[in-house]
Amino acid sequence: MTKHDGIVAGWSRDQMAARAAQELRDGYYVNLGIGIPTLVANHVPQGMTVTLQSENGMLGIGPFPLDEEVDADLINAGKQTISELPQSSYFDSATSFAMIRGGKIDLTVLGAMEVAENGDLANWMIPGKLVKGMGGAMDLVAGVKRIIVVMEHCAKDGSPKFIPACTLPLTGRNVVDVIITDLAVFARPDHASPFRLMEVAPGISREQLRQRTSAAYVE
Amino acid sequence: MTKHDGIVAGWSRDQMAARAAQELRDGYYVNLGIGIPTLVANHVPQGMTVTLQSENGMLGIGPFPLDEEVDADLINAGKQTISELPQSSYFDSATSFAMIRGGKIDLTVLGAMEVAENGDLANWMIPGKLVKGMGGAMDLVAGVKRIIVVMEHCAKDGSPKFIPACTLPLTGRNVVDVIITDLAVFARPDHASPFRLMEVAPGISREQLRQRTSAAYVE
Amino acid sequence: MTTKVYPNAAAALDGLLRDNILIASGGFGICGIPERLIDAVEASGVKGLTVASNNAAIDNMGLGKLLRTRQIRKMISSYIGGNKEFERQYLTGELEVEFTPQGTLAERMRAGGAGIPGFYTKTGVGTLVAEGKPTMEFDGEEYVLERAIVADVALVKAWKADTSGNVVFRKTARNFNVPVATCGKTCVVEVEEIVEPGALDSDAIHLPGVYVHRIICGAPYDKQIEFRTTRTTDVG
Amino acid sequence: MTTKVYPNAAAALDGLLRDNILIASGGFGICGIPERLIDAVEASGVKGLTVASNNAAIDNMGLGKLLRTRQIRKMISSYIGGNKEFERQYLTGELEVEFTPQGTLAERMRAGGAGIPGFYTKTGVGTLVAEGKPTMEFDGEEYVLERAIVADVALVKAWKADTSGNVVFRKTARNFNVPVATCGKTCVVEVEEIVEPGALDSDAIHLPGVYVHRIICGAPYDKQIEFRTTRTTDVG
Repeated sequence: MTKHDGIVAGWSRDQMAARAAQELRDGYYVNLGIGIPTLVANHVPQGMTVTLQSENGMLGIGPFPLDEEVDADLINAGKQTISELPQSSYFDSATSFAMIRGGKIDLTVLGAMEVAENGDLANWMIPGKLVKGMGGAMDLVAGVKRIIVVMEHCAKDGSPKFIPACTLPLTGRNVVDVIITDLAVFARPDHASPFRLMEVAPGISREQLRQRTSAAYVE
Repeated sequence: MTKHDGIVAGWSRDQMAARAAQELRDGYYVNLGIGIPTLVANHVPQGMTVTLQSENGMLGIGPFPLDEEVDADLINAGKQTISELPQSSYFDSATSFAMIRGGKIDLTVLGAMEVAENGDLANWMIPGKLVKGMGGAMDLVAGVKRIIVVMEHCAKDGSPKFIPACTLPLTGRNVVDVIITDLAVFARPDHASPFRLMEVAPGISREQLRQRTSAAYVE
Repeated sequence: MTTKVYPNAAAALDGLLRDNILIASGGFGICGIPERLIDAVEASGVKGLTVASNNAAIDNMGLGKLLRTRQIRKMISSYIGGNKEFERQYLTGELEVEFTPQGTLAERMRAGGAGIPGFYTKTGVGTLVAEGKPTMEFDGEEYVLERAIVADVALVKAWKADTSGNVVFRKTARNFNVPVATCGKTCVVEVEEIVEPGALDSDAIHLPGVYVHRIICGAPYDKQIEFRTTRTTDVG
Repeated sequence: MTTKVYPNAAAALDGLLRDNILIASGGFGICGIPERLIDAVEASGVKGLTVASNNAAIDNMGLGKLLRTRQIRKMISSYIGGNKEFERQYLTGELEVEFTPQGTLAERMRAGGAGIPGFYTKTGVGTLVAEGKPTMEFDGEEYVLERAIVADVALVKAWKADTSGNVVFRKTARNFNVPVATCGKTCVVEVEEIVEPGALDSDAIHLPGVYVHRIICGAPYDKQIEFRTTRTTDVG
């Protein structure tokens, strides 16, 4: 939920995560990025088995540990302490990314700075200003079967983030399948198709959405 | 020990293996081929630690098992039952050859059909006649630091096997460091140098050796 | 979750087998071979198979059976020694064989599972194996480009699996089974024992569940030995 | 055999460190970092280092210390977030950074240890990471050639080692330590406990002894946590 030109409307971070969770299917192996994507784990539908992969070398991420369970050797890719499950397994980083690059992970949810109407994604640096590095994001968007981006619809200065062409260095070229923002959901069936508007958040009109989006999309 | 034009002389298979064992050094990781090379394990000098690698996925090969220890899940690359040692470890074939190709193995001892004076090796097929396949030999000669060939000096028809140029399909190009036959030992310090005659078996004259060798070598 | 555990080999292969597909199979000699699954492939009658496997067991065992029945059109292997029928079919031209050095074969499978379509290796440079393949020089040395293998179906023999698909192997029976498993679009594993999640050490899983789609328990096994070699006394 | 076990980190690095060498270091964040060995690198005073490591721990911990002392000329990393000094030195141009996607970095190290000088990957195609690198098309898709990393010295943190060099890791502290170890011309490992051969399960060795040249016991460890996140109640 963000303030847009004085209008407070749209989905909260948690609602965005819940919407992303609707993309999950039973039996999926899933990698969740840092931030809002991490919250998706809280919204896995009852009765559905989803196995979370952490690119630092774990399958089967459990919930945050109880205080007495905290283990410095057991963290997720966001460096947060986590717990294990009976089905958990550990492996090294080369194996972890062999899995990711090899297409064994069904779905990933990532944050973004910019998404272009052709599916390009930028989320790792602003030249000269902010450089965190791509971490595992470039591997994830190259290898995972389905790429879900969850982001605020507009930047802090109000400028659109779903745009005709990325202005920032890319994380991946033509990789995004679904865009979930606080205002809307866009998706496309394949990487040759344009994005289509799938949902608009309550309290937002299609016209308001168009004003806040510079990318072309099918309505 | 083979019969050459009516002369019985030279080293036995076991003596050849013993000579090959002189190339071992303390702490070496070694891969031994099938046949005479396997016998090298019996000649590791007392007090020297040599760890044997089996390319089907084991480091630390022990001796043949006692009858009651035989385990179908524990074989060497020659498909013989073996035993394990306290320091043994098991791994998959991709890891095993990562080790081999990556230059982690210090020395390998292999059989040969032909060795050329430039270090080429042929030991995997006779077109149209005999085809066993290269198994791991091409990987071993490409990756292991030092390549020792142990072979009869002449073929069954008396023709030389250390020759000017290989006539059979190659296993590796310019790869052999040391040649140990029943009649002599040849070695070279690097892959740009010619082979030099290092030793002649008892009862064999240098002249007799030259007659049975078509390759050029330094005396 | 839909279970990964199937009642038998035929059920586990249901819907996966078609003529002319590429199957990758684990095992080295007759050690760690997916015999139940291979029997089910034989029973299915599929033909024209390409099989990537280091060797083809021995005559009339494991893949040797599929050679006998002529269900295999092409083998991708490093070694045919020890299987007379394999050698015979190759020498008479009845069977196509893509000879691949053992380490290159293992790495091609690993690459197939790791999203790496090709890699450079020194193995085979200057030999028949490199003919027709692109080469590249790195730091003054020549390397040959080898392509990944991605199999339609991977057949694996393991020791134990938990119901989530985590798998462990025993001693040298691990061999090609791991790279084979990873390169399969669908991976079917036969094991000696199926256990509950948590029964296997999470730090010691050889093949994480993500790679394993279907599991059967193939026990009891009567494991054969190709060359039984023993010693009679303790080593001094 | 000459022992692989050394009394301390300085002794284990003796003769290995020189200015301008390439060091590969394990660890992810501050989890599984070879802190004793890094301290010894700091104490040695070597300069102009290139360090391949996923990140550089946090400010003034692990590799963060070597950034502080300006012993590092260049990092090969995927992530500098979380370490202000790392980011500062990069943005001011004091430090060179070869940004490498995390999976590409891990694979470049594995390749370096596996005798594979280069491999193709889809990761980074069409981005800054692929600029200036050869590309090749496989089955209609574009891939970029990535080069192996071979380190002069590999620094590894593990859980236990036996005296023959077999090593095991614990949970997610394994991370980059395995590929790092394999890519080192010399690999030095610090562990929490050194045991006799036979004490570790031969089927569960993460890093076989052939990869490990020198070992120290670095205990006791006071492991730090970057983000301590907990829940208060049992998950229902």
